[in-house]
Amino acid sequence: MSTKDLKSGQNELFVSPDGDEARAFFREKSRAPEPKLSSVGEAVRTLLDDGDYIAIGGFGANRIPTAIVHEIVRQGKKNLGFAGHTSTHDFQILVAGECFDRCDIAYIIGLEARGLSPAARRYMQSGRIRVTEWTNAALAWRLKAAAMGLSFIPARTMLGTDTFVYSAAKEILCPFTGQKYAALPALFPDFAAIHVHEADVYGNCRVQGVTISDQDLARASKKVVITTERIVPADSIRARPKETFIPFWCVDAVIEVPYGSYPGNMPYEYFSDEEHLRRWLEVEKNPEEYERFIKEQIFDTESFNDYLNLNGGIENMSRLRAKELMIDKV
Amino acid sequence: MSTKDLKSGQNELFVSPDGDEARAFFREKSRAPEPKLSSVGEAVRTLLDDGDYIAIGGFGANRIPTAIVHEIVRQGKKNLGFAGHTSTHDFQILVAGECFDRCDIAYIIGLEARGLSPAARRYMQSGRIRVTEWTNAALAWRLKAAAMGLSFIPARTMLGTDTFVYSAAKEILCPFTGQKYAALPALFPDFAAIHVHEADVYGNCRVQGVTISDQDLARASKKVVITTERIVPADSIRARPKETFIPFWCVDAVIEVPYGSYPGNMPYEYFSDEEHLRRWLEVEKNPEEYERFIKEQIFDTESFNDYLNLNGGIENMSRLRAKELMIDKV
Amino acid sequence: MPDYNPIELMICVASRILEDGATVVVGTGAPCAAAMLAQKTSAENLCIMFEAGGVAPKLPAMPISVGDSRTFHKALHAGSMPEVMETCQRGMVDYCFLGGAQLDMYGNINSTLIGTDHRKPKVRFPGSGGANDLASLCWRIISMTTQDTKRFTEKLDFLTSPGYLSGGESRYEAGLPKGTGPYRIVTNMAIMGFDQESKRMKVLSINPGYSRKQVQENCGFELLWAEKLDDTTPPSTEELRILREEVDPDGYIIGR
Amino acid sequence: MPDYNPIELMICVASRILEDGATVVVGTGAPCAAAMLAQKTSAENLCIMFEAGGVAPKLPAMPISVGDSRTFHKALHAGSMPEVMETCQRGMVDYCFLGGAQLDMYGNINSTLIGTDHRKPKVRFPGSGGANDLASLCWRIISMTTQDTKRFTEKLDFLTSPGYLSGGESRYEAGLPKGTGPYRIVTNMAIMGFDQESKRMKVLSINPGYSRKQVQENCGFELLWAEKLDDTTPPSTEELRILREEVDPDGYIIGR
Repeated sequence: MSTKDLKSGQNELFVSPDGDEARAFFREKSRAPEPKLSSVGEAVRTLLDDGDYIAIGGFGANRIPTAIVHEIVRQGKKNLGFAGHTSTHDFQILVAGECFDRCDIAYIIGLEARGLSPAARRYMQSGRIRVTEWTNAALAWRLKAAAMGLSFIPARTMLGTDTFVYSAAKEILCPFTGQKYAALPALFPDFAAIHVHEADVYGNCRVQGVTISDQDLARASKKVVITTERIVPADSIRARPKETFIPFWCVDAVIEVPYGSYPGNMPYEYFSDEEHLRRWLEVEKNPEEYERFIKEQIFDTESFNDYLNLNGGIENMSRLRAKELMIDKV
Repeated sequence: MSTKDLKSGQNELFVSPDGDEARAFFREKSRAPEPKLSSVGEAVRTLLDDGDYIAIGGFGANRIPTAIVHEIVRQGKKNLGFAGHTSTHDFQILVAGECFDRCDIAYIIGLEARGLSPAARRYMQSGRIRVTEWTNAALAWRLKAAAMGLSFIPARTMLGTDTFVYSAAKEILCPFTGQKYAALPALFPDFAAIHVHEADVYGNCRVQGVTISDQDLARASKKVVITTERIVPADSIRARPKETFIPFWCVDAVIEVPYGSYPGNMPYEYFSDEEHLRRWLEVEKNPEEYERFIKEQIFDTESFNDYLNLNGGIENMSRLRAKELMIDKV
Repeated sequence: MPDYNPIELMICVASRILEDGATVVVGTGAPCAAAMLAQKTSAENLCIMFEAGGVAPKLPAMPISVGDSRTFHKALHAGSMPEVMETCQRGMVDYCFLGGAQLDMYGNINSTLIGTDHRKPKVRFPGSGGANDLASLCWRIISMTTQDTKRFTEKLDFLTSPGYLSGGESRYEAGLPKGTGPYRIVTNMAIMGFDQESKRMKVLSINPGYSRKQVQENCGFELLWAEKLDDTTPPSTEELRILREEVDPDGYIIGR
Repeated sequence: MPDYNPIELMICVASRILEDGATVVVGTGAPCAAAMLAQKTSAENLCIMFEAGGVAPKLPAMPISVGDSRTFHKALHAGSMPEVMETCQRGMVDYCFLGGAQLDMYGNINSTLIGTDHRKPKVRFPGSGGANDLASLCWRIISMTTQDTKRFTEKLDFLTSPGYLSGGESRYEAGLPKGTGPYRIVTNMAIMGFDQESKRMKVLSINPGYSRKQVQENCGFELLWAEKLDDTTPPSTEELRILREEVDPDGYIIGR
């Protein structure tokens, strides 16, 4: 196989994969262990600009930083690029705000076993959004390449398919074996928000359960906002250094947001609110009802606690906690 | 920069980096969760052949599977290839048995702040050993490439140096940025031994402290032997699934070896026996004394417990435990 | 003969494909049910994995998401997405389950869109998710799907996940790992495999109540036929009992 | 003026280079002592890292190994070797310390061998270890070493770890990250930097008790000289007190 027969995906690469450009940014990023407590409003206002490329941690409706995603909509951020990686409810919220105009797609529109979002589908069928196709592993590895400080990483995925044709990957050959690979360009998001179980004020974070791609997302992203169920003392981090999942130097802001993944699932804390998620899918069918719902749920709630209270408050949270811990049927 | 100006390291690649060859092996490897309890003698006899390429977990004199390394010497395994990655005391033991005749070098001969091993130095200056140069990160990433199922991974290390010239790496260009990289060939060892804190009989393992490269070594290697301070019930693994560091399907044999990293350090368990390590460096200066010492310490000890008893037994272990926990000066 | 519906049939048939001691990545819904049923019948030591990182859980209920708490409930390992995908890429995962809006004679799958304009499709679907990855990297792909001429189509609107691409050796020439590919398509009407040479879909077995003619009429391309065509063994009373009482007692998937 | 030995001088001088809030990868011995001293004087929030995975420990004593328990004692993170190396490759690590058997005018380092036959060297050393990686990937390389003509040599027997290679832009043309390279060489006699254009070693400051002539005579290649040559500030009483009482009370490194 000659190198001149190698194919390239024809779609747009939204973020520069250049390792030296990223290094120049990271060189200036503070690595001093200083307190980074912030608020949802301040973090989104100061760390996210219109036009930035963003990524959301967790897995769509599992361990997601809902408060930050709401705030992005509330502050009317526009023309964002979005990493549609394991995105479900987070995608749905951003669509409600029409926040992004370009999207790397691995998984969008759907909410897994719950069905598809009519509003997200309309948005993505409108022709207004610039799109590039990838896969879950491809986006995971693009983040990993960035976290490693590389501009690309090889993978044996996407080859031979239209997913490759409509991607921005390029075929390359292994210099040792001649094996064909898809070269995946590193993805350095401008901004990422990740919800965790515990963090100290410096941004050292711990999570429970599966980590999805957050270990790499936190390292690949230029600016990182952490929402956490609980702030813990730094001594607690030092007592179990092996469990530090995200080290402080990745993090720009830390915000305590109890029940912060609601209506999503938070492992060992509370299950997803399936009724609430069903309501979204229902109201999206009717544009007027949808507008009212978004206004009520996002624009008219001043704080995340307001939003929780609107949706059953502590009582509902306790119910979801019982469901998560499987003590609801005892 | 044109691709025809790209350089190649001139030295030997000891192990095929071919991903499809490795896949063919892994396809046949058992992934049934079955009990894998074994003994040191049986594991080395059945899983390691003369001529194999091996790698040792841990970091030279920290969390090393000493019993397995001794047994390789005791069974007189010969013509092995060795990954000289973060190797110190493990290297020294294998040199005592003259077990390997080819070596990928990142760090060899030395014992860090303790000084250099005269015997290891003689062995490596003899001209009898085929050698290829690498770096710590290069070997770590070669293992990572293999763990990922790739035949190579790019890196920004070794470029422009004699370390590259005497390696088996190859320069490549990033297809997106034109950036020059060292392509590192995947390293799939035939055999690896890793010492851990806790394992169940199926081979699910937990460790404490830094992990060095063992997460990748366990996944990259075709056959993996685990020695463990303690066997724990499988239920204990299921109670904390996040802490499973090596999953059972990587593992071929599990052996309970308390104090198994002696004379090395085992984090949170016991510190290294610096006197014993100093004795090695001392006796190596005198060939006759060295031979007697190796006979006494390795060939004449029938079990690892014999070896521990020869070196102070439980009393010494308790002393090292107190040192590790810093209660020795209380 | 016990009474059963098409989804129950497909789950039972698919569960029998999974042998003891194998590894399988599943999604939510019917594939997860098939794997759970296999564990409770012929493949006690089947290792179930989810792409978000869950490995060998003791599933307390059907997951709603491949990343929810249930996917690593009392699991042997709660890992990461790259870890699971890399385990697939390394050749340690035997089976995966895939579905889609369209399927062609080489087992290629479309889960991206209907239409011709990529940016403005007639109908947009979620896209690959992990499907292309699993289809590329696991040894054997299994699909469970209702069969009709719209779904089983001559030409996909978009080739999201690779089957045998254009047949023959084209899958491996594209760089995909040797020896991998679509293995079984389980429909309400039949069980298909693939011809070793041409890599075209071949009917191996016809389900109770269906004819060869019906199977072909409900397929948008020409099917090959095994020389010795089997009759699909229907779900046993015991399989149905376990499926209904233990695997999906709430009937989320089997609709009872 | 307090009394001190050459290693104490070098540690004190090196410690002042490290600014507060920076990241540094250190090995065992003098570099670790310099970083610890910096933390206790001018750089309280210096983040010390070890290549085996330890990050920001509260060091209870001098590590014997860069992977021993002390390197992650009450640390903020106990990670892995690839994680630390990737943090360097990503551009998040400011400083590293390197030593070697030979050093040339471009700050290139030999820690592999003496001789001409790679397979059968006259003297074999440990090799790169992590040195080449850190020299390639961290922003600024610092070396502490005793100065003589054998060590500071015109031509290395083996170029293990990259300084500025053959000078000028050659380091970046080789593919190494832009803006990285040797920063300071701290010897018993002087402090050197590097000329911005030629990338040759340039004396910035002479230590108490040494002359320009001695510094050149104990170097195997021609040194450049800063236009305004400084006198090295000797260790202060306070620096020495902290070094001797808190950093290395057993005198393992400073030999007291």
